[in-house]
Amino acid sequence: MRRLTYAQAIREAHAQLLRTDTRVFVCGQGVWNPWYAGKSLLDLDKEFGRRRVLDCPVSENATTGAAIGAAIVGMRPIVFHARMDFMLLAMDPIVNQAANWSYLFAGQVQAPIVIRCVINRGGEQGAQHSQALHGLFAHVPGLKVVMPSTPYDAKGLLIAAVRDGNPVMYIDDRWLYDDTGDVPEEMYEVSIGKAAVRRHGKDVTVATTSFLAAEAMKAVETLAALGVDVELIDFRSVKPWDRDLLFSSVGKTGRLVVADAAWQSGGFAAEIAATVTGELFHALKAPILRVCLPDAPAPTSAVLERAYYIGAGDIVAAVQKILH
Amino acid sequence: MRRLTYAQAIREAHAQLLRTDTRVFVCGQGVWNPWYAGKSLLDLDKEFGRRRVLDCPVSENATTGAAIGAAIVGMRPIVFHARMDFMLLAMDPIVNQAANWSYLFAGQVQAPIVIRCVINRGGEQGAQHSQALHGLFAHVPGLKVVMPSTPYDAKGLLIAAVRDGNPVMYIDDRWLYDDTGDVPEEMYEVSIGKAAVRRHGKDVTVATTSFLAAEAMKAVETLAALGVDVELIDFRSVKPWDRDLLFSSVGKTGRLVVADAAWQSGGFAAEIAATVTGELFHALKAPILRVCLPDAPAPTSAVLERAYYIGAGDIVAAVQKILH
Amino acid sequence: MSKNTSWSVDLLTGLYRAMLLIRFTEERIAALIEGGEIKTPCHLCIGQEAVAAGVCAALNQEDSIWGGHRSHGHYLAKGGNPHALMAEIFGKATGCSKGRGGSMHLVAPEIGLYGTVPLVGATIPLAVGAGLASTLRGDGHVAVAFFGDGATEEGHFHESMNFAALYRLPVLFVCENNFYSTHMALADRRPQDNIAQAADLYGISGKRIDGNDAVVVHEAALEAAARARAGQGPTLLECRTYRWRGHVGPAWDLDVGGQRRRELEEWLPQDPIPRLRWRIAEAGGHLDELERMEEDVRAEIDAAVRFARESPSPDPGELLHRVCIPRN
Amino acid sequence: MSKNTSWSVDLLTGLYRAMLLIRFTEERIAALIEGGEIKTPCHLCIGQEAVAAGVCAALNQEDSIWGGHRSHGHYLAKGGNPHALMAEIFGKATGCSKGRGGSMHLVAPEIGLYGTVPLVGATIPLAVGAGLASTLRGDGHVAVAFFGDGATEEGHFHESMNFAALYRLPVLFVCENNFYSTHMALADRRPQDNIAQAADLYGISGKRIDGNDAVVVHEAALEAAARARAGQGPTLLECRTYRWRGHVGPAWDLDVGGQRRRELEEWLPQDPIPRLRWRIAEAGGHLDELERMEEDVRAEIDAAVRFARESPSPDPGELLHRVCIPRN
Ligand SMILES: Cc1ncc(C[n+]2csc(CCOP(=O)(O)OP(=O)(O)O)c2C)c(N)n1
Ligand SMILES: Cc1ncc(C[n+]2csc(CCOP(=O)(O)OP(=O)(O)O)c2C)c(N)n1
Ligand SMILES: [Mg+2]
Ligand SMILES: [Mg+2]
Repeated sequence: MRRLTYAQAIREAHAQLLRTDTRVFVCGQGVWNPWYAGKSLLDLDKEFGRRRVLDCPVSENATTGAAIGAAIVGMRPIVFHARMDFMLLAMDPIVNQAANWSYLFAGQVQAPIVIRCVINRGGEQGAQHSQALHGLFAHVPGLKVVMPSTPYDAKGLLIAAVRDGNPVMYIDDRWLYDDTGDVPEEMYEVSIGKAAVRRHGKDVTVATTSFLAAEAMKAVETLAALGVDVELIDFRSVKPWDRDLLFSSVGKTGRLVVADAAWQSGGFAAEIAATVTGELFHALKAPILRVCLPDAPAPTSAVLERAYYIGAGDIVAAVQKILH
Repeated sequence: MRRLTYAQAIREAHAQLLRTDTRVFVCGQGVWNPWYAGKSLLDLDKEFGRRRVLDCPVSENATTGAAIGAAIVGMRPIVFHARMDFMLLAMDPIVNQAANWSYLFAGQVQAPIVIRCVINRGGEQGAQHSQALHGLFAHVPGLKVVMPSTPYDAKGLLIAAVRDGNPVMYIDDRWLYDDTGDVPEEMYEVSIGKAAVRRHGKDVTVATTSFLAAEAMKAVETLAALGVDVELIDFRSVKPWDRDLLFSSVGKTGRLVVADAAWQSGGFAAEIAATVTGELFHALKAPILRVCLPDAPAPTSAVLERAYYIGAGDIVAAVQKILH
Repeated sequence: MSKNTSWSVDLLTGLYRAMLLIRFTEERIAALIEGGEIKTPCHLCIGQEAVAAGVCAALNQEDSIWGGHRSHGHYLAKGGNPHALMAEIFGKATGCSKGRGGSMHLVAPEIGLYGTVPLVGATIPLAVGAGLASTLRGDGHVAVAFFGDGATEEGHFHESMNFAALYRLPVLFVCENNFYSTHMALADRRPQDNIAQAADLYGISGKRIDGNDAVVVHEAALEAAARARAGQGPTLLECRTYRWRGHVGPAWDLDVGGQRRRELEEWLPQDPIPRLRWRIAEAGGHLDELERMEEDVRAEIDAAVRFARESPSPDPGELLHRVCIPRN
Repeated sequence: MSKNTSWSVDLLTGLYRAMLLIRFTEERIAALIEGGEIKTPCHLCIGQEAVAAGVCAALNQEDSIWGGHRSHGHYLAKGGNPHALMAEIFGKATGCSKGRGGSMHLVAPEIGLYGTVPLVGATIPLAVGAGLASTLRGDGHVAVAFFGDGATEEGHFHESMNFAALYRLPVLFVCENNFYSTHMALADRRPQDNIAQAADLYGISGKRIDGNDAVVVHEAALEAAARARAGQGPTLLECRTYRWRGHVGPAWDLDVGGQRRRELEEWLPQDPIPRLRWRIAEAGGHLDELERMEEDVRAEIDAAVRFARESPSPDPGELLHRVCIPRN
């Protein structure tokens, strides 16, 4: 099959959506220039015009709110935030407005908006240019949250998000932009709320979000060499997340490590651990461990960044810990 | 001892802080009028002047940011938000700025700000005037979060928060304003991060936040009549929360119900359940259950509100479930 | 004072009827709150009716309007069903928001009201988005944001003005300046009494008008809507008016300070309803028809209250429905 | 052109030295990025030095300044230690933020710099708060917010202006209008080129000035600071200038559009450094002293780079320190 990078897959989803659905438009800061979006929006403005691909003033609240308003009257906008950190200025439109709109009015009106935002960290950028805030949004009823980890999912989840009819936070990660994978040319969807089993195994379940799927795959290989047979689940959607798949896996293995590169306290991994311990307690053979960022902002100095971020080694260590 | 209402206790803490520390001032919307703050700020402007007790324009971002800036240069402001919902407009100053300030600059400068906000729900106010968003803030490193449930704690935690030197979210609940309790006249602190055992017991630990402490007390009585001996813990602080106390209680009872009147998914109760299951797994005799709000916005109609909110009955049911 | 003196009696009586409907509805709601039958917090717009009536009469059904916490008047003036309004305020399943929203969350998409919410100024960017949608679709619809003087202190008011001005979107920013945000007088919140001037900063049309004269408001709104439809961009209308009742509920809020009584004395005689009656007479309308109209309107409101009382409550079994909608 | 022609040679050479220090530091940083030694994203202010120099020379040590992503110049002009700046950019433990902040998070409380952060406009309300603190304490200090033209599109810019104007706080809003926000030209983001006009809306003093003339900037800042200290409230200064290098990093950003090359051709001759040299000569200063100064400054920067290179990295064992400070 044809191989694309993660960024190309995102771009292709945009292009196909713009081409096939006149309700779709893209707005936000940085959509005319690759500085922020990398190749994920490359030249869309040239292809579809600067009205449907609109680079906006430095006004996160109004831009997001305008996209939401357009959605409410029937458009299917994708509003772009080059970093999640900037989106904190748009919490009122996202959390108070978009998330509530359907419920408030008993489903008579909707806000079918896709809020696309990028986790863009590392490279000595520091605390305000590194945040992975999906945990905040996963707490809010009315929002769906997806985090693709492969080019295939990046394309399919964006298409599904735009067609979903509810507000969807589509969160991609700059660390993945150059990863390549098989991507069909035609439009297709990856169902929101469905996880993927990346490897079948019987000893322990490792469940991940975003770029940690690839790190976990490395961990799996290390562990396999040590005779540990890991079942690897990539959530893809963090709200709603795939209970059936996770429960059946943990029901089999009895052991769970959740890896999520966000702050540990009150993050997405906590919800997984809490739900499993509440509903699948008797299947558990060992403590559920979380592999997350420490409860600290991101530092800049590369030396500190190395100590701060997590990867395959941390997953291996956690698995070994609950096996022994 | 002298009895005060919860609102009076908050007011007294403000008055004593204003009286004894020239660095303290109060700002925010609704501080000159009891409409929003009830009696919790009553006539402070008359007593301390309208410069130190400043009712502000409808500008949550700038008001919160200004309070944070004043804190950074050495003041000890208390910025007031009449509802947590409005505070979503101030997420950038709170989450990006105040929370990070100490870490970013390696502790050379601080933002010793108290961000006081009220959970004000029920009464058919609906989705945007009801939110309990402490879970969002408890996810963010650099913020402390307290939620007093008694007049004693309301006073002592506010004083501790102002003196703490770090950004503290002080979250009170309108449903508690008329509750009365013993409150010493002198200034005193309740340590941030310390929970309180409201009742000793041996069969099951029930741990609560905010107004659910009182609901849990009713539940305890019902359960006692059924022969169940509950240990009741009131967190008071949700970040940091009291690991030692909770762990020693659960170590004894082996059973835990966490009651927190916020959305269940990814809320504070999830963090508790996840931590206990991760670190105290072998002491657990039963699943940890969460008693939380459903994952839906608050409706208005009283009929729906009754179905939405949780109380003593839900706690009783959860305890019975993990005992049988 | 309106420049154009040739308004038809039909138009004027239409405005009059809209104002009466709002006034009598609000007064009835006030009584029902006092009687304990209504619990949801209600922000009454008595005294401000001319703005809603004047603006909405300048709009087509497909033009959208967006409101805030004080939006009963906007709902009614745009043509929202009074039965569904009353039922919503009673928290009934037949309410316009099916009992989910209460007074502060009204909706009537069939007549272009896409939602009202109490976060101050929150629908301003949404209205801008509706204008953006119209521009992209080329459908000629106009979007109207109704908001108060307090909302102009929110940063997103400015962001929205800049955004709409930059892309010349068909948006009417209608500020009902009633000189208060809750208990806080304008002078305690702004260095100058100059809301309309914000338009200059964004190079758009801006006007300060008499918000208690329905005809003046209507004329300004017609002109603004025409400009918007012609691609000439947004307009900011500062409609100066006064809220008679308290910020929330039926009381008179005399506790906000000594100036309140003086202001009421000044503003009550500016009642937009008698002012319009006078104009109708001048235009050759029959005042006895207006009296018949009063009775009609009262009867309609009686029916709405009856409907609301008799309607069923929402089903708690549906509490969790429509947090998200299913994929269709 | 400055009204006052009687500036002392001392003052002028002080401004000159500040600009040189900034220029040479930035150029050195550009080279070090190209050489791969610096990794933290750096937003260079080459071409804009006159604003930082002119404003900071009008301030006392206790006056506070607040900056953004492009703040090396503000740090240096206020008197921040160049060694600690360079070490911070190198990510070293001896950096002004001890390796926690990098180029975008600078601090030097000892000289009144309480922090710079890259969230656009985020320190504007913080500066207002510092002004509020000064008013409450009656200490006569002034607070300065440095920000770009892009920041004026953020709602909190307006909220902050209103807040500071309302309470007449001693705040200088210093906008460095370099006509770009990243790749976006001003005209793509605002309907009008009129940032200074925002002052009118809030009834405060506002000026559009030549941001490439350090003396003009200095004069305006002195006047604004005097007004602020006298309780006459805030001032908005729109300093028109141009950023030579790219939005981030050392490149020239010729890819943002055809106008970029034209603009550079127009602005490079407006270089604030030779413009000030000419003034110094006019005031009777000696140009050979300026040349000696260049050497001094280069030597200082060499020393700073050496210091940064030789400094230790932060201790990963301290990664989690000071998220919160302990109670003392
Ligand atoms: C974002 C936000 N901040 C504060 C409030 C509290 N509040 C409710 S109504 C109101 C008054 C707003 O005044 P204005 O916009 O003039 O409208 P009016 O009530 O006069 O119609 C305020 C401040 C709110 N609902 N939302
Ligand atoms: C809140 C926020 N939105 C967007 C960005 C992305 N961003 C970084 S710098 C910048 C340009 C800002 O332009 P301006 O304020 O004019 O400053 P300049 O870079 O020209 O000095 C932008 C938009 C950001 N850092 N923060
Ligand atoms: Mg008002
Ligand atoms: Mg700029």
